[in-house]
Amino acid sequence: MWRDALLVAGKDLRIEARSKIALNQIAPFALVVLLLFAFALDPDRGFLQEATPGLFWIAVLLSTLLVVQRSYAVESADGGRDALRLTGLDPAGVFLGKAAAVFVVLAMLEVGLGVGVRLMYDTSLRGWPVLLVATVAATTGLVAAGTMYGALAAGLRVRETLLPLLFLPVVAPVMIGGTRAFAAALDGSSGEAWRWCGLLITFAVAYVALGMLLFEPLLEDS
Amino acid sequence: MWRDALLVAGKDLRIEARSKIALNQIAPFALVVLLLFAFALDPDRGFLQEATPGLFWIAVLLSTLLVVQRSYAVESADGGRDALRLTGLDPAGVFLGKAAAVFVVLAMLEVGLGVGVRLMYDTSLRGWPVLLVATVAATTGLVAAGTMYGALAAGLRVRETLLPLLFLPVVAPVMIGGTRAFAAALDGSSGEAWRWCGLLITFAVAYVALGMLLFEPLLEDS
Amino acid sequence: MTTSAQVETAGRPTEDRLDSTGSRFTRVLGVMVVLMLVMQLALALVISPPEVLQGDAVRLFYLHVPLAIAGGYLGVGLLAVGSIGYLWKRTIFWDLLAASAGELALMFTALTLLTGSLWGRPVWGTYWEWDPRLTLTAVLFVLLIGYRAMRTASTDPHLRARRSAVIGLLAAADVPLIRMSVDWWRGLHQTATLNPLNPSLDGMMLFTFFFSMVTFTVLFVWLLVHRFRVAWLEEQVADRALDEAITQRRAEGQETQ
Amino acid sequence: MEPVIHLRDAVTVLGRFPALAGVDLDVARGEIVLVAGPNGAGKSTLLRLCAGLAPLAKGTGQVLGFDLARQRREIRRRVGYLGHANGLYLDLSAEENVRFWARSVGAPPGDAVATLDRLEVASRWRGLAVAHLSAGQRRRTALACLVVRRPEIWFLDEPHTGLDAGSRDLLDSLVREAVAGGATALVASHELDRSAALATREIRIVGGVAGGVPGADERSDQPMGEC
Amino acid sequence: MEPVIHLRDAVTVLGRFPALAGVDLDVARGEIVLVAGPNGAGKSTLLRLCAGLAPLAKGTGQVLGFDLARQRREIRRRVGYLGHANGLYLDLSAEENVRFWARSVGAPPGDAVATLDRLEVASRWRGLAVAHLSAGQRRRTALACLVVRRPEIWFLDEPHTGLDAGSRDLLDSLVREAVAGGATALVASHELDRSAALATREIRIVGGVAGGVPGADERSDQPMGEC
Ligand code: HEM
Ligand SMILES: Nc1ncnc2c1ncn2[C@@H]1O[C@H](COP(=O)(O)OP(=O)(O)OP(=O)(O)O)[C@@H](O)[C@H]1O
Ligand SMILES: Nc1ncnc2c1ncn2[C@@H]1O[C@H](COP(=O)(O)OP(=O)(O)OP(=O)(O)O)[C@@H](O)[C@H]1O
Ligand SMILES: [Mg+2]
Ligand SMILES: [Mg+2]
Repeated sequence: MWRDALLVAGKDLRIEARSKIALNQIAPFALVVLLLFAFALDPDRGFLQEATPGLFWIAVLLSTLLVVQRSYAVESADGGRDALRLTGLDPAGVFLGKAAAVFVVLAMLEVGLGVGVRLMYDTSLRGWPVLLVATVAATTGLVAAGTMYGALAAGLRVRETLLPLLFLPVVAPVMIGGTRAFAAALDGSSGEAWRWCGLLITFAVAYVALGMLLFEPLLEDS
Repeated sequence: MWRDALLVAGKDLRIEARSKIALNQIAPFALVVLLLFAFALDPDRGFLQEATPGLFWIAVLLSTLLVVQRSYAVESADGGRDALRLTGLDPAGVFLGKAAAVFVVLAMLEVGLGVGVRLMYDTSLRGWPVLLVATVAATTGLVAAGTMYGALAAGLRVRETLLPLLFLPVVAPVMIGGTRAFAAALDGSSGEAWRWCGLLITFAVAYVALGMLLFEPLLEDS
Repeated sequence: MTTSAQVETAGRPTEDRLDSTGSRFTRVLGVMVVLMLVMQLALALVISPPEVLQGDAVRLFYLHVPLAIAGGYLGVGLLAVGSIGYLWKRTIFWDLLAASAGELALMFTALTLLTGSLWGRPVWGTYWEWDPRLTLTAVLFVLLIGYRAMRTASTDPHLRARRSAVIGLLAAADVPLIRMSVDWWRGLHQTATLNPLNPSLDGMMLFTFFFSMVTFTVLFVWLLVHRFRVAWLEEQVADRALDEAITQRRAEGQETQ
Repeated sequence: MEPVIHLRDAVTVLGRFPALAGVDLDVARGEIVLVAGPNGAGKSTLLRLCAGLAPLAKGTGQVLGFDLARQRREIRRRVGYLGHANGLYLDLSAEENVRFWARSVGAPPGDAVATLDRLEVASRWRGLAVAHLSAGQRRRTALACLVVRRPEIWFLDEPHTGLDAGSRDLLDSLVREAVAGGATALVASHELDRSAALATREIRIVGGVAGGVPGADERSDQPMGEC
Repeated sequence: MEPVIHLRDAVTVLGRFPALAGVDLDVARGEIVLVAGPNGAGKSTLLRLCAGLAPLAKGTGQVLGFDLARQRREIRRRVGYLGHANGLYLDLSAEENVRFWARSVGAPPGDAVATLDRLEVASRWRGLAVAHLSAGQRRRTALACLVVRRPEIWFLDEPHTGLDAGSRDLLDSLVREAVAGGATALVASHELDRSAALATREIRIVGGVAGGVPGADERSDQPMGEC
């Protein structure tokens, strides 16, 4: 299983390294989202500062959507969407591999975004340990859920539209948890922040486990 | 030109009628976006009511993205992305046709979304004439820009990610204009609302004209 | 399209009668449902007293809560059961159970939202509030829409069954969250009133409430039985159409040779 | 008579690679030209260039009297091109696809049905979404989309791919008919025996340039040579 | 000896359509079976069923001793399948694609290079992203991905498509070699003459069921019949 996961993750990251989609397109996209929403939601700084965690997670969420979409687009770009099934790789391994690749890309993106937010909205980074834990947990949850729903939508002709529909409501808890944890941490109430981290970790663990269990029927089908 | 536009629009709408993507997937997606943002932005009603116009336009914007993506995905689903070029149809006609089909889908979506917003955020619809004009103008602008940028990204392997990146910054004025016009109209200051409408109409006219002019080189290229 | 009558004359014996989705049992159930609904309306609208604080608005209570519980627990619960059953046994029965339950759950959840909003207007002074339970209920609604979207996204029955089973299972996870949300987040929405020892509910109201609960549960079961049987019969018609199609398909070869 | 295709030193660059490295070609009306050559030689690129789909980087070219650099739209609306990919709309049925192409040249509605009948598109799958068709059924649909436009030049890139024996013969007779009616055809193919029987002339593309007739060495590889 | 493929009354339903309507088939180890039949007959579906890619709706089937209904993953990892589409990763080069498939079965790294050499993948395009390759070059890459896995059964769906004369011969000799080494092959094809020369047995699929050897009527449509 681990060997298969490594193989799949290596392949996906190599494709990413070749095409540099995350760097050239998704990262700028995330920044655009930050800016645009700042526009749309009243350019009144006082409020924006409060909404910063929310905006950060919205940008991450929409980027996750794109990264996942891309991750499955490469599988069926050449007409055949059988490659992964034909290899006979372990489904749990495939899940872990694809999720790991998405995680790596997303983590890099978040660092960039974090710096952007830090500069643009002038947020101070008090309580960074809890911020870090919350970020990792939330990202893991997003990635695991995204990888599963990506597989659910993959191969259907309607995937571009089905994926967001399925994915966004499910990760609503991550949105809330991430936003609240950040808000609490930035307010200095780290106790509450850790409680939200608990929710995020639960979600992440649950989805990783579900993914490893349920990926088999998803790869299975024709 | 008009004949060609009709032909293309008819084809696109027929595909939509067949696959019912807008109804089954994009409309619920727009609702999800509304919900999700409400989460992310602190469930404080006072603010939400103020942000309603912004949320409406963000939801419309993201839906436009999906509709445009879908509109070009059907062109290259079968590997060949030459069909529209090969037909030798008038580029301006193709542009108008594709834009018209997107417009129709989007208009239906906006009606649904408007009802949703009305109910969920409990907004009253004062000054509906200016709201209507603003909506039509903003939608036309979004659709025209979307159709152009969709064509730019079409056929590239990176289209899923390139389109949002190109499209979002360009329509920032529409976002601002639409939001402000709505906000002004709902506040009862219809004079200001009409001024924003002016901006929206200018944008719409400009992009429709640009599209008709520039679509030729876009279709042209190989 | 093969009508059910034609299928029957095609003469393959089954225990199911194909001309209706009812049976003796469901007809009795149906009559019961109607009677109970009439009684329930009488109880809720006329017989039971107005509440001290809410006045007549409380009457929505007898609609809202049973709908929420039948849709959320029964509907989504059966959706989860059907989904697990399918993934385990891989038979179409479980898929259809999940599909029927999911559809009804969608309907009931929509009605919960509607009655809740209507109730909220007089009681909270607003149709909608970003309260955790309300929001999560809205999320459930969207998840169920997603479930339906998947069911329409593919015509391949197996692919559809497998993928929607996974989605159904994941959607069901929202329900415990809804349950716990009032305790975790303390929003506007009522915490559990369904406490038999709760003295604040007077006798007639308590009776009306329990009667409503039973009524809506029976209504749900009745609708579910019918919805399931429609799906099941459709499946059987498709099955027979398949036999027919196989014959036709084989004949394709005969023609060309 | 003026040639319908006239290329001089035509170069096409894909990415940074000169897929066509200076092709000279003249094709007269009524010819059926077989374009042969090994994989990656530039056959598809040549067809795409002449159909106005690939850019002309250097050299000159006219097709049907129109300039390949400046009047590509005029060319495109007059020619038909069947590539490696079919380029059909997957959500529409075979019939709707053909109707779309028919209307794009303003052909009368009856033409679409006539063409489908001609191509023996069985009624079972005529109304089925193309996404559900088999490889050969799709190819036949794509062919019908080309035929219904009555193009002046037919560019066929390995047209026999996926077609069954009956359809192959049908395709050949369609091409012959069209040519008898004043059209011209360029056929890129690796099924040399079948295509050679159809063609009136053969050219060989190797390394992005056009040579003469194919060498005998390649033909002898075919089973036909053994019979 | 136990057959490597054993189907009894196998039905495969796509959407609601019985693409296979009850196929009986036994293939012994070492056979090269040509699967012939008109467009839409169910050839591709049969190959996909046996490769564990399409579902078995009714009937029974074993491949390599594994049950087609319950042990599809075991089957998939042991067989190779080349479909109408190549299913390559377009952003990776030919070499990287082959390496990926080699590693998926744990083949030694040297195998990938050896296979590429064997398939005459020229160094010019060995490192080029597959997206930039010509149709035939892609097909050869896809073939290399199959060969490098040393599958026990080769399912080839119109494998000659897009290949030039040299590659066609190479493909045939590869199949013969593999079969000599204990593999089995099923080849669906419309190029009956070439494939018949390769095959040790022919079956004909029409209307979703397997018939006997192809009728003489179809063969006579081929140019070979005329020569
Ligand atoms: C759109 C608005 C509303 C929604 C979406 C909603 C949703 C729900 C849901 C899903 C439940 C069942 C949860 C459970 O029992 O675990 C529920 C129960 C209940 N709701 Fe609402 N509700 C809304 C408005 C209201 C209003 C306005 C009131 C009254 C002031 C109310 C009072 C109750 C009560 C008393 C229960 C039973 C609680 C229990 O026994 O656990 N709801 N609601
Ligand atoms: N971006 C690129 N970079 C490098 N080489 C390229 C690029 N795009 C195309 N090529 C090369 O250009 C040639 C294109 O050839 P073309 O597709 O015309 O071949 P063909 O004769 O049709 O071959 P086949 O018989 O395989 O279809 C190929 O050799 C391909 O490798
Ligand atoms: N969803 C569907 N609805 C109806 N018919 C379908 C569906 N999916 C596939 N088919 C039919 O099933 C058959 C599939 O055949 P298959 O692809 O196996 O044919 P084939 O023998 O490989 O043909 P070809 O030679 O054209 O490749 C086709 O006739 C197709 O029309
Ligand atoms: Mg080619
Ligand atoms: Mg086939």
